[in-house]
Amino acid sequence: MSRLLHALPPLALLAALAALPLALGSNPYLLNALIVTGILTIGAMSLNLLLGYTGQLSLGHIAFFGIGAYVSALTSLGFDVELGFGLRAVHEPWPAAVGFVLAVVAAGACGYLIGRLSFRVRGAYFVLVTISFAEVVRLVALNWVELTQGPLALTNIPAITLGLPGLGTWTLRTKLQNYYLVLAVGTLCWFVVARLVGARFGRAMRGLKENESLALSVGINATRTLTVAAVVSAAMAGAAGSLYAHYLRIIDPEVFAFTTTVGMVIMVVAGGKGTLMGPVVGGLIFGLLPVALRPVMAPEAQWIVYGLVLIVILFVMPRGIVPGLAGLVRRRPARAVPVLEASPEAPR
Amino acid sequence: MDQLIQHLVNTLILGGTYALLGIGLTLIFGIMNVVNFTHGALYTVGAYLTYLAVAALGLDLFLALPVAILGGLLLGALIEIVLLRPLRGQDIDTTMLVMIGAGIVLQSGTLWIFGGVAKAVPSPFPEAPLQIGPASVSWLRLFVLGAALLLIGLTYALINRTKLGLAMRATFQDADTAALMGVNVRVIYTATFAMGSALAAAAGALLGPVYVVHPQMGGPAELKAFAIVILGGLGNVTGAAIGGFILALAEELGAGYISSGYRDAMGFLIIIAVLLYRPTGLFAKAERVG
Amino acid sequence: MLEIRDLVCGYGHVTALKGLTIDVRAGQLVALVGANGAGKSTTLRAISGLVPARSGTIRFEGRDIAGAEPRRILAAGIAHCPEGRRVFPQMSVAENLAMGAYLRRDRAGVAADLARIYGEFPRLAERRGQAAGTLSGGEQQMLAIGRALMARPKLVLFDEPSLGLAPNIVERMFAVIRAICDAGTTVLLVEQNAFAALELCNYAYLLETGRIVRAGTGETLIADPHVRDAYLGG
Amino acid sequence: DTVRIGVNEPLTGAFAASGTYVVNGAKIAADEINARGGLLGKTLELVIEDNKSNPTEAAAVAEKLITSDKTPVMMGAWGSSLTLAVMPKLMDYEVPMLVETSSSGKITTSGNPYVFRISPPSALEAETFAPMVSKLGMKKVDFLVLNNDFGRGAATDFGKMLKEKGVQVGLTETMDQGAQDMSAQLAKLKGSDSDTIMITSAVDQLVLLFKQMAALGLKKRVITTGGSQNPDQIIAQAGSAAEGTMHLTTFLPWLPEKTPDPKATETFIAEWKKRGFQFAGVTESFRGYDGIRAIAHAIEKAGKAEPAAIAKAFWSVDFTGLNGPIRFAKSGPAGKESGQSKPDVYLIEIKDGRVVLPTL
Amino acid sequence: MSPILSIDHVGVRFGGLVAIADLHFDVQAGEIVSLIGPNGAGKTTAFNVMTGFLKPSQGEVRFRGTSLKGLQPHDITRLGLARTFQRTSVFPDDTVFDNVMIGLHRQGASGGAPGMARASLLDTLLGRAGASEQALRARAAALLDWTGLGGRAREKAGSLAYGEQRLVGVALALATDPAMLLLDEPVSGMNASETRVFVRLLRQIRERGITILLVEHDMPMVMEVSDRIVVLNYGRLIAEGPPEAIRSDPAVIEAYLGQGSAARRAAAEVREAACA
Ligand SMILES: Nc1ncnc2c1ncn2[C@@H]1O[C@H](COP(=O)(O)OP(=O)(O)OP(=O)(O)O)[C@@H](O)[C@H]1O
Ligand SMILES: Nc1ncnc2c1ncn2[C@@H]1O[C@H](COP(=O)(O)OP(=O)(O)OP(=O)(O)O)[C@@H](O)[C@H]1O
Ligand SMILES: [Mg+2]
Ligand SMILES: [Mg+2]
Repeated sequence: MSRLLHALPPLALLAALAALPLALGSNPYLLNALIVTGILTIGAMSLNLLLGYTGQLSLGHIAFFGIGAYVSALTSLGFDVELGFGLRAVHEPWPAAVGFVLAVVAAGACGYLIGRLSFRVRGAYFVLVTISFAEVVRLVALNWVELTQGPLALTNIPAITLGLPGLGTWTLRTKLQNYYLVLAVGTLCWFVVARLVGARFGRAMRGLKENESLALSVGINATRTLTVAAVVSAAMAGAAGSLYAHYLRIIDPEVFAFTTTVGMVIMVVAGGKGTLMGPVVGGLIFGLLPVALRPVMAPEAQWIVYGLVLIVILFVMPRGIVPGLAGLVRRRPARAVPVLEASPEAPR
Repeated sequence: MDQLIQHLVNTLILGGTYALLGIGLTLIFGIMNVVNFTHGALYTVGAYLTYLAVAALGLDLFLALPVAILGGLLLGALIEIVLLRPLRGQDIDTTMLVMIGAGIVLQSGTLWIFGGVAKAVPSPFPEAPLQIGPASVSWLRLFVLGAALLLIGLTYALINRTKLGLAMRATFQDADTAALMGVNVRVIYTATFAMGSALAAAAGALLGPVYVVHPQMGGPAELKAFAIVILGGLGNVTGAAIGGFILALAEELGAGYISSGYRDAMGFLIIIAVLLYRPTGLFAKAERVG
Repeated sequence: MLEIRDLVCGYGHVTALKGLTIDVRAGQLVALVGANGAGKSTTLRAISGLVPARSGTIRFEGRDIAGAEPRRILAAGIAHCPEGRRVFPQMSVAENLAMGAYLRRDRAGVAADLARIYGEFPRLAERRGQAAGTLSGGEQQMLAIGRALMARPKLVLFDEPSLGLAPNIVERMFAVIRAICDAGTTVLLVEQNAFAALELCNYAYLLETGRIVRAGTGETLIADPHVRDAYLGG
Repeated sequence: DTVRIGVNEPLTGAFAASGTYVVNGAKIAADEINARGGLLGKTLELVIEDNKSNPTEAAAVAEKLITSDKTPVMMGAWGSSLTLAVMPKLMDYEVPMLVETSSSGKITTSGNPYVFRISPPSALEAETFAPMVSKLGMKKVDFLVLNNDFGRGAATDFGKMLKEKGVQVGLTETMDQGAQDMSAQLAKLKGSDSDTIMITSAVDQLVLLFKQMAALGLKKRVITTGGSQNPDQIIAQAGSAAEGTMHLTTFLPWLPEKTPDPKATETFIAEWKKRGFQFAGVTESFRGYDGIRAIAHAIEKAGKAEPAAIAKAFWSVDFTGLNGPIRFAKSGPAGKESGQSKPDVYLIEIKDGRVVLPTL
Repeated sequence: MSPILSIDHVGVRFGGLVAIADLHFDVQAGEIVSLIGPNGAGKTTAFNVMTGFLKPSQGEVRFRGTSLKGLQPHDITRLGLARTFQRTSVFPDDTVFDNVMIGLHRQGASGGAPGMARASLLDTLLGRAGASEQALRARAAALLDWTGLGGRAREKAGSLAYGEQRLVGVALALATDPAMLLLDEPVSGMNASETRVFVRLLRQIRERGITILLVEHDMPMVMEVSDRIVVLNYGRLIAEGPPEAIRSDPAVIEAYLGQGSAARRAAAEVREAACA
């Protein structure tokens, strides 16, 4: 029963999101905004796994997103690069769906690397390692022109094609198709996070976050736990990056921009870190806020309002929107407690 | 050889610049434990204030500096009282986000007021550089180096040698207990943030004439400042200064002898390497469990 | 000297003190004993201004200090050695002691007090330069006691000062407390080591769930069967 | 009733200054056209949107302009990566766009028939510069370029041209967009044996570079490319450090009489000043002005404000812009060619704090 | 019989400071041994070495015959050696019940208690961990009842009073299903009657076959429960033996017990206990 109650809000949200395009009458501009917001929200969900549940802030999270985007794009475009020592790497284009899988794997592998590091560095130092990692990856994407085209951007990235051998294929060209693809991937990621944080593994993460020495002393393996969290988180970010590349059909090293990570952090913390709903609610609000502001005011003013909205939300609900609202809902029955307290004695 | 000497001289000069960026953040991030995303914006504000003082009020650069520093101090105090004080005791990520919001507002505000076209602040120093053997250095940048070292020294002394510094450190380690010792905790909070902000503005004011002044100038500066402060060990003023010089050296030699495209990457690779070797920064303090 | 009347305070929806009344006379050593969670620490926190009073009054030397800021209360002459040591972990032993004398301006007096504390706790003298956070538990406790004494208060509040101290140091510490009291400083002592506290004090209060249930001299309370059962281990 | 043109420019973010200049130039053109009675008997309306200097936003803005605002033609999007991000949308919706600033070769060679460009790609700029190389007596050249499509493209295309002319090419150093301290790169260039440094960057960084070169005592011939130099701002901000530097520009506002359409240049500059803008901005804003004028010509020729008709009509646009004839030549794969106009390119020099044409 | 834990010539330095110098002693399975000594003698440091939080500068620790050299704290816990901390140490933002659930971490993994299914990451993702989750909850509830925290299960651990938080720490250590328990000042902050209750718990723990090494300054309690006492001063072992011998050892009295009431009372208590 209580399980059902818990499942209700996300299910309602999913239903609403699934029905939204019908309501919008497929306005392409709004659909476009929703798709991009959705992709970034998946990024935010992945960041939440690290920030919200292990307490480690990755300010270089965009690295995984960008790596996913590049791996996926290069897999589906093919490349031919000189590796030095007379070696060449030549790759013929593969279907975009394979690119998606490789993006998830490659980003996850990078997450493993960073996760191993996080065994040694925590807190601010972890933040710096992640920032540095993202900057290094960005500079490689920028400077390894032969592979990535550097700042000249990878263009003509094909759309994702779904299909099974023998059953024919289906290319996702329209916005509506892409919207549902993003929604599907997002739902899957939600599921993965929900499963992970709900059980033993989630308790291990919480333990490490609240009191690391004590967590170690009850047998929690910090390296393993943080690494698994980092791998899953990075893989999800890589999936989002792949969706981004195939939806936008062009990527350049700008995908590694620091501001995008900051945007994801805003989605997570303002929405409510360490909650499942938080990044989704935060993602929708801060993804769509610029769309709402665009027609009503000057460009500079839009940014100012964006910043002010952020500040106001945190003043009203310092722990984020979702915990804030949950607190409001819960507070009402709590007031009734003294009355209830008196009654149990009566029957006896 | 001549090129190496020039690189080393550049390192000294650039290191001074970086150290200057770092020390303001050391106070706020390293000691107060507020992830200060307004640092870049305050740096920008400092630069614009000098520009205004010199271009609009016709002040001399040396007179404009105190104006900018005072401006930074007041703005910092305002931010602390309005934005941070009500959120005292909240999660560090919450205050970080509020600082991100404030940073966005400040930066867009400067763009709105001053427009996107860069401004130049004239320098009172001779254009012809000082020649040191095969290397040359601009006078202005020597002045900046000197000012940076002075500010580092003053900040160090303030934190480690004065009663105010003692109270600051105590407050951010345990505010309740510091209050029990008689510290006016609220004043310390505001003063520390204001001082850190004044130092950020000072950096902008000093570097405005060296570079050009524009609304975006804070972004890269902020990222570097964070790197420098963490590299040096949180809350450690000398560490931050040394971190600045190390970063400068890595960048100079990286650009000079490896590849200018990877100039910034060199700095970040050094940071990763250092943190692998010393997971809590170069000059971290001892900790214990149990 | 200190009069508390009908004090009520708490945390969020927990009410820790439910109408507390105690008196501390000048020059006396008063003990406050009670079970875990009875509200002893809360009482001390309320006196020194860390927890706001919801109702009731706290008067010190005739002036109402309820609701004043901690530093004003310290300036009035009340020092507080908090529960759980609460040393400043990244500051050295010497700096921690300097913080104790934060409001004092008489350099000579401070230097003399410092020498006295180093004399009482030679361990601290040995470790002047060590970061307080790396001290052992007992060493930190000594530091917390020394720091409270550095303020040279009129009234000092000790919250479980014997916690984690070796038996011989506990003895020394109680002797020090007795000595400063004899020298004219008033003491309000909270102790789990109820027997020792009751032996030492001039007057004692027994606190249970936020209310005073017994008061009297140390001997009276030691003799009280209720106290013996519940707090002295029979 | 109006004819709408979408304008997709960076008004905030890294390129805010330039984007704003271009938009202001565009507004002058629109007002001028409306003062003359508008287009097809209707008022011309610019729908201006900020792409925040961000490619994703640039694509979103294109989406909005095309689908919500129903603009049949657009101008944009300043930087090459911004323009490249918009281009798939042009294909999807079959709406033409006039590209006023971007210089990447890819824009007109990737087979997008909805792109019409009036700014010169670096290959074209290099081609125009080629005859001057021997006159300048260049022997060996180093490059210092922005690490983006703009800078790297210039280094490649100019390098190729110089090698063909028998000039040696030495170092190619890069700097990040937004980087403020280039002393490491400059120290390296100081140590090289080249006689000329060719620099490609935007004006803010050029100011810094000239100041830092002076500080390092680096004295070599400097030629900048790319058309975003804004010599007046350089003179004002770099002072004597800019003395003797040469710049390849696409507009000659200092010497209106030497421009292809002196009268138009003078009226444009007069109107610019009348609106209270700094003279320094005209080297950027004229592109917005010419861009809107070119689009207006296409709409007139099309006879209706519909994307397909305008796209077709672009091929017959032919008038003299502020920096030369605007006429689109076919570029890129057969059947899907983009349009590329060939503007004039001038070499200017800064002498005694003024812009002059060097005597070669 | 081979010892369950042996400390083999262990030394620890912090810079120039010698916190432990050549410490050498064994604990036999089933014993309650106390490690006492003045403040700063190195007791907590010794615990930190035994549980992998500190690497000794010299010597090694063996547990059930396995050298602990190079093992991480969580590895050591898995071998069956658990500890509590001197400072109160709980997961403050979680309920007492969830604290214990976190403590049962190892039990949810492979090789848990009999009858408990292995819950791998894959099982977690597929939602197949449900059965073992049920079993864990039952164990947590049982453990809380045993330690007397049953009534506080729904409280946030961080808002409990001091003494109760210390009990939570013990419950957490017990949750790891240890063969040996290291307790660092478990009754500090408890009054005499609360200490009595705790001693009862301690005996029950021992009855379950768990060996105990205790650090404590409460002499009556130490004298009452210990089979054997090891005394440390300035990082060196100065005495070792049964409580009666330690109580009257002049070196121990000089360095640690003192001549005062506490020691006298301790002696009296032991005499009483002996009579009873
Ligand atoms: N920060 C807090 N938040 C919520 N409740 C608290 C807090 N601090 C104390 N309490 C509650 O207030 C009551 C009184 O606590 P207090 O610390 O005063 O007890 P005490 O007598 O000092 O106990 P102990 O002997 O354990 O130190 C307890 O029920 C405790 O749970
Ligand atoms: N990380 C550290 N850095 C420097 N010195 C340390 C460190 N950890 C412990 N020490 C010192 O080592 C000595 C032993 O400390 P330890 O905590 O083991 O003492 P203890 O026997 O547990 O004392 P107590 O009974 O007071 O808890 C102390 O003097 C302490 O100051
Ligand atoms: Mg207490
Ligand atoms: Mg200890």
